[in-house]
Amino acid sequence: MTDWRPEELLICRLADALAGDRHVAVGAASPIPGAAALLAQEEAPRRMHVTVLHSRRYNHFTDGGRELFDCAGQGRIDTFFLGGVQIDGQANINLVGTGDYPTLTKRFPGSFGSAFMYFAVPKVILFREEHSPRTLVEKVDFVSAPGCSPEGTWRRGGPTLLVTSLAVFAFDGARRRFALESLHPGVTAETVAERTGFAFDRPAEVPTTAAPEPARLERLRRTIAPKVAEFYPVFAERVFGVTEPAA
Amino acid sequence: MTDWRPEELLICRLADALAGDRHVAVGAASPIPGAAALLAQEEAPRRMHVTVLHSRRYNHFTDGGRELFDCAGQGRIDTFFLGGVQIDGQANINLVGTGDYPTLTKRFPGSFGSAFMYFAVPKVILFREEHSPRTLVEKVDFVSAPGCSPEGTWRRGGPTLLVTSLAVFAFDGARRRFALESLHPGVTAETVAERTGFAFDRPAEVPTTAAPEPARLERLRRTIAPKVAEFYPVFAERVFGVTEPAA
Amino acid sequence: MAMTAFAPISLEALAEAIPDGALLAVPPDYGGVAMAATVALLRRGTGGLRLYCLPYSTLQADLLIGTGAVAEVEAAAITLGEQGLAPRFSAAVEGGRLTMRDSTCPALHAALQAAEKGVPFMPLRGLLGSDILANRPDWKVIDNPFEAGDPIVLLPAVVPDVALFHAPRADAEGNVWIGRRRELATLAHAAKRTLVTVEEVVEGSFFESEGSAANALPALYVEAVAVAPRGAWPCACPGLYDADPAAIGDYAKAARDEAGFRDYLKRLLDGRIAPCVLEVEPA
Amino acid sequence: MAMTAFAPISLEALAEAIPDGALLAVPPDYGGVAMAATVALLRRGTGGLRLYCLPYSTLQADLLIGTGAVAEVEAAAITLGEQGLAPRFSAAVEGGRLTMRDSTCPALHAALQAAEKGVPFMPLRGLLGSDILANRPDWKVIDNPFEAGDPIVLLPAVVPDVALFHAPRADAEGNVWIGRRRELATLAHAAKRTLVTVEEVVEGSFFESEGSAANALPALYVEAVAVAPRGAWPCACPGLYDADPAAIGDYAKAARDEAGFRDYLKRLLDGRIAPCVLEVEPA
Repeated sequence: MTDWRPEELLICRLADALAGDRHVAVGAASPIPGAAALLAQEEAPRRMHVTVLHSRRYNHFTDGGRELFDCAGQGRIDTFFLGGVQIDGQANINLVGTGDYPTLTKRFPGSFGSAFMYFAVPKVILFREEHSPRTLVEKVDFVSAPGCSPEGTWRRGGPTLLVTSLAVFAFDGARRRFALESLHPGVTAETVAERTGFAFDRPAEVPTTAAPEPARLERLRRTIAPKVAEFYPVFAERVFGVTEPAA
Repeated sequence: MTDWRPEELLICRLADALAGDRHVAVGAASPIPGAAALLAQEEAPRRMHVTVLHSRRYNHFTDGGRELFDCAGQGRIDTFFLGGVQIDGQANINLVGTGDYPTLTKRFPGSFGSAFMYFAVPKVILFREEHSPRTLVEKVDFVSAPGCSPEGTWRRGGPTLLVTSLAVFAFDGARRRFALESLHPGVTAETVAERTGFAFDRPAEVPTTAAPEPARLERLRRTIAPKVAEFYPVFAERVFGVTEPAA
Repeated sequence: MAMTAFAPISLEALAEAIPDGALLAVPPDYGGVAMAATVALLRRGTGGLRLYCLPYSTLQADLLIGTGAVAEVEAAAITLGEQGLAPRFSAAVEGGRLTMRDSTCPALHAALQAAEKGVPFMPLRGLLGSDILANRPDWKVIDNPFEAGDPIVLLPAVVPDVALFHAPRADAEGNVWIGRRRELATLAHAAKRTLVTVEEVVEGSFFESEGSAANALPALYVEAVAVAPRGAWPCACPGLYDADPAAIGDYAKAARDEAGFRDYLKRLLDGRIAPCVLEVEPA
Repeated sequence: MAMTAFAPISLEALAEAIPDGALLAVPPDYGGVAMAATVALLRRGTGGLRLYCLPYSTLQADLLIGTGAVAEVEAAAITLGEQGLAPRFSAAVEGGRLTMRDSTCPALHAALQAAEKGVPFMPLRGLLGSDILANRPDWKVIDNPFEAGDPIVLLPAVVPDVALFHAPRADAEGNVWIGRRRELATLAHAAKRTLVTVEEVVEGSFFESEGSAANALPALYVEAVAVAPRGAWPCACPGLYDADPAAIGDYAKAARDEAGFRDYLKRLLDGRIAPCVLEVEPA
């Protein structure tokens, strides 16, 4: 029995990945990345900017909907989060649907800004809680944004990590391949292998994702949770039991 | 002896040229065109927008210094005014200086937005009070903006009129040539010919520029002058004796 | 007398001003969606619309698509956000009844900025190797003329026939308060005609102080304004009211299938679904 | 504790942060010229500056050029406006001591917008057949890839090393009030580093209300802020004070020749020419 919730583990792991960033941006419908960014900001030794698009308080853009993309184009966003209906072994992501384009079998909303952000932001963290052969596939049905690009293509960065409810993978852009980096407490490598539709590198010994330290959990629950309640009230109440946003 | 000032004649003549416009824009340091635009607005049978860049009250742009040019690029400005250190017989204008570029003999400020506005705005009125062989030349020393363009060049319009302290010329884009349209009261065609450095068409009978009607002068002095006093106080006082801007 | 006066028109007249087949540009849910005007448009009856979403749409697009009024959509996404997938959109695409021109947010912004600046195209980074690009024959990849061996995408300018959005207020001169929703300025700059609904028309001019002037879209860009209190409901009106997730949830539930959608639509057009008289069907 | 605090620096430290040889981008006289910072820069001593004027400059450029601190200017004009020609600029060009990259207003805006969007170039209409274009080997004319036989100019993106301007106020988080002077936002977005002087630093955050948020440049784009009351004088501070034509006229008169300029400069650097202690030499 643990004294932390799975969401808290994910938030802490994602926050670790943001250390040293000057500006982290989080898109819509991302409570866990949003909380991670605010936690990393709280723990940063120097000033760190956090933009949570879905928030009024943590969104200081004043140049309209294009500013996120312009800001990334300028190289002012160090880390961004992307997800996917499907993510494949080459880190291609699909937000459009499954089946044959254009009619598809199942149509999803669409690519949003991924086809640009994946190129413009140095570190992109892929985050998808559902870890199944349906979401982590060998090859996506539609490339909303490619994980890798040929030489000569303008690209500042790309995928660095894939974080799911079961494990953390690191992406090696040169080899175009994921490697299992850590297993969340209680998860076996066999479970991950079964539930992953793409091939990946697997070290002999896979470490366990570090459990959140008590002081950090305290910080998350006391200081960050009320902030998250401003923009994701339902999430904040469910995970942290917080009903009042920070003043 | 006339009961109007030369500036009032020019304002009324320029206002006539704006009839039917939906939006007239006036650049910096242009009190006479500015007054003409406001007079035309006052007399328009339908809503007419006037943008006087130099004014706070008659400038409703909110997208920064680029908005004048974007607005023209969209085709939303019907008439704009340009001047020139030199204007030549093909309606080329020079705002950069005289002599050989780049060191020049006499350097003037620069081209401002002319190299774009001359192409983007359907009607451009050239306005230069000084009418002399020094200002109206056969060929400009530097083309800040060309009066004519070859076939296939994107161009919405160009020069239509040249108004000076002596006369009004109409420009024929197809023939690339000015024609004397009217002489201000008291000015002879010979004087204009002497003081014009470029060749132009001259009808056998040159009409006289219409003197302002009394009712119109009244309107200009009572209603428009106080508006002009907001953005060109020195001009308004000198020409109209108005010292208090409109409330 | 100077003709600078401005008079709002009715919601019905505003809906009349949107022709069938128009390329209709609309903002996202956070930007002020003209929902009351959309209902007026549906009441009038419309068809063949081509929606241009800056950069995505929620309820507005799904509703218009569900009625069959939309021939084509260009967007980065159509979604009901936390209320789930946009059901009529998904069904129309899967049924082959809707041409979806998949795009990406910055491309939708940039193509309007090209129109705003009066240039025929804008370059955009990224996109190379995506199936978005592969399915957009109207976009071009060129070699960057300033650096050999550097491919880059060019997007043609998009000039919407009509831009339609909702804003908190207009002033007595017809200037529209858009606040920091600057994409609405680009929308209006780019479109041939801009139609706006507002919560209210206030006295005076936003240009009386610099602090309020910075919030204004000048009347110059606005063809007509209609007053529609709670006119963005159940979407948000930036700075005034948030979205109404329960009302959007009601739609999401009803629109799961064609019959439920038809029933919802009838009630909506009958005025039985509205900000102040929200009917909730028993579950 | 979260490190979101912000502390203004001194005017001297701000001037130190502008390296010799920098591509320094500045706004026009109506946009908030950092005159106090310019004086601090001249006191420190600087050289080799490349000025990028958005889109023109008045006193600031003429002063910097007069001291010999400027190697190159890119602008649509350098002028003292109603106070006449910019005398040190004209003399430097005529004497072959200054490289003037003549441009036109929308080109200066567009090249920064390219940098703002992270694209390598922007197209611009017009310019064809002008001697501006003929003297800009760094610009390219291509055939519009979307329509054969339609030549169009491409401008390479310009990324200034430093953007420097003056604004009415900053808030406690370091956000800067720019009002409707949106070119300042583009300037800051495009530049590698942005240095700002303000009249004052106020309590709270501009983001506490949407109405004031629309006036703000987010702290994200601002490297440092220094407080300089009347810091734009004798140019205008938009929304707070107008330009001081008499003071600019004094400069215009003094700077007619080199000796007069040197004398003016000495008095300026000695603090004898300043907003509150304006010395007027007997004619």
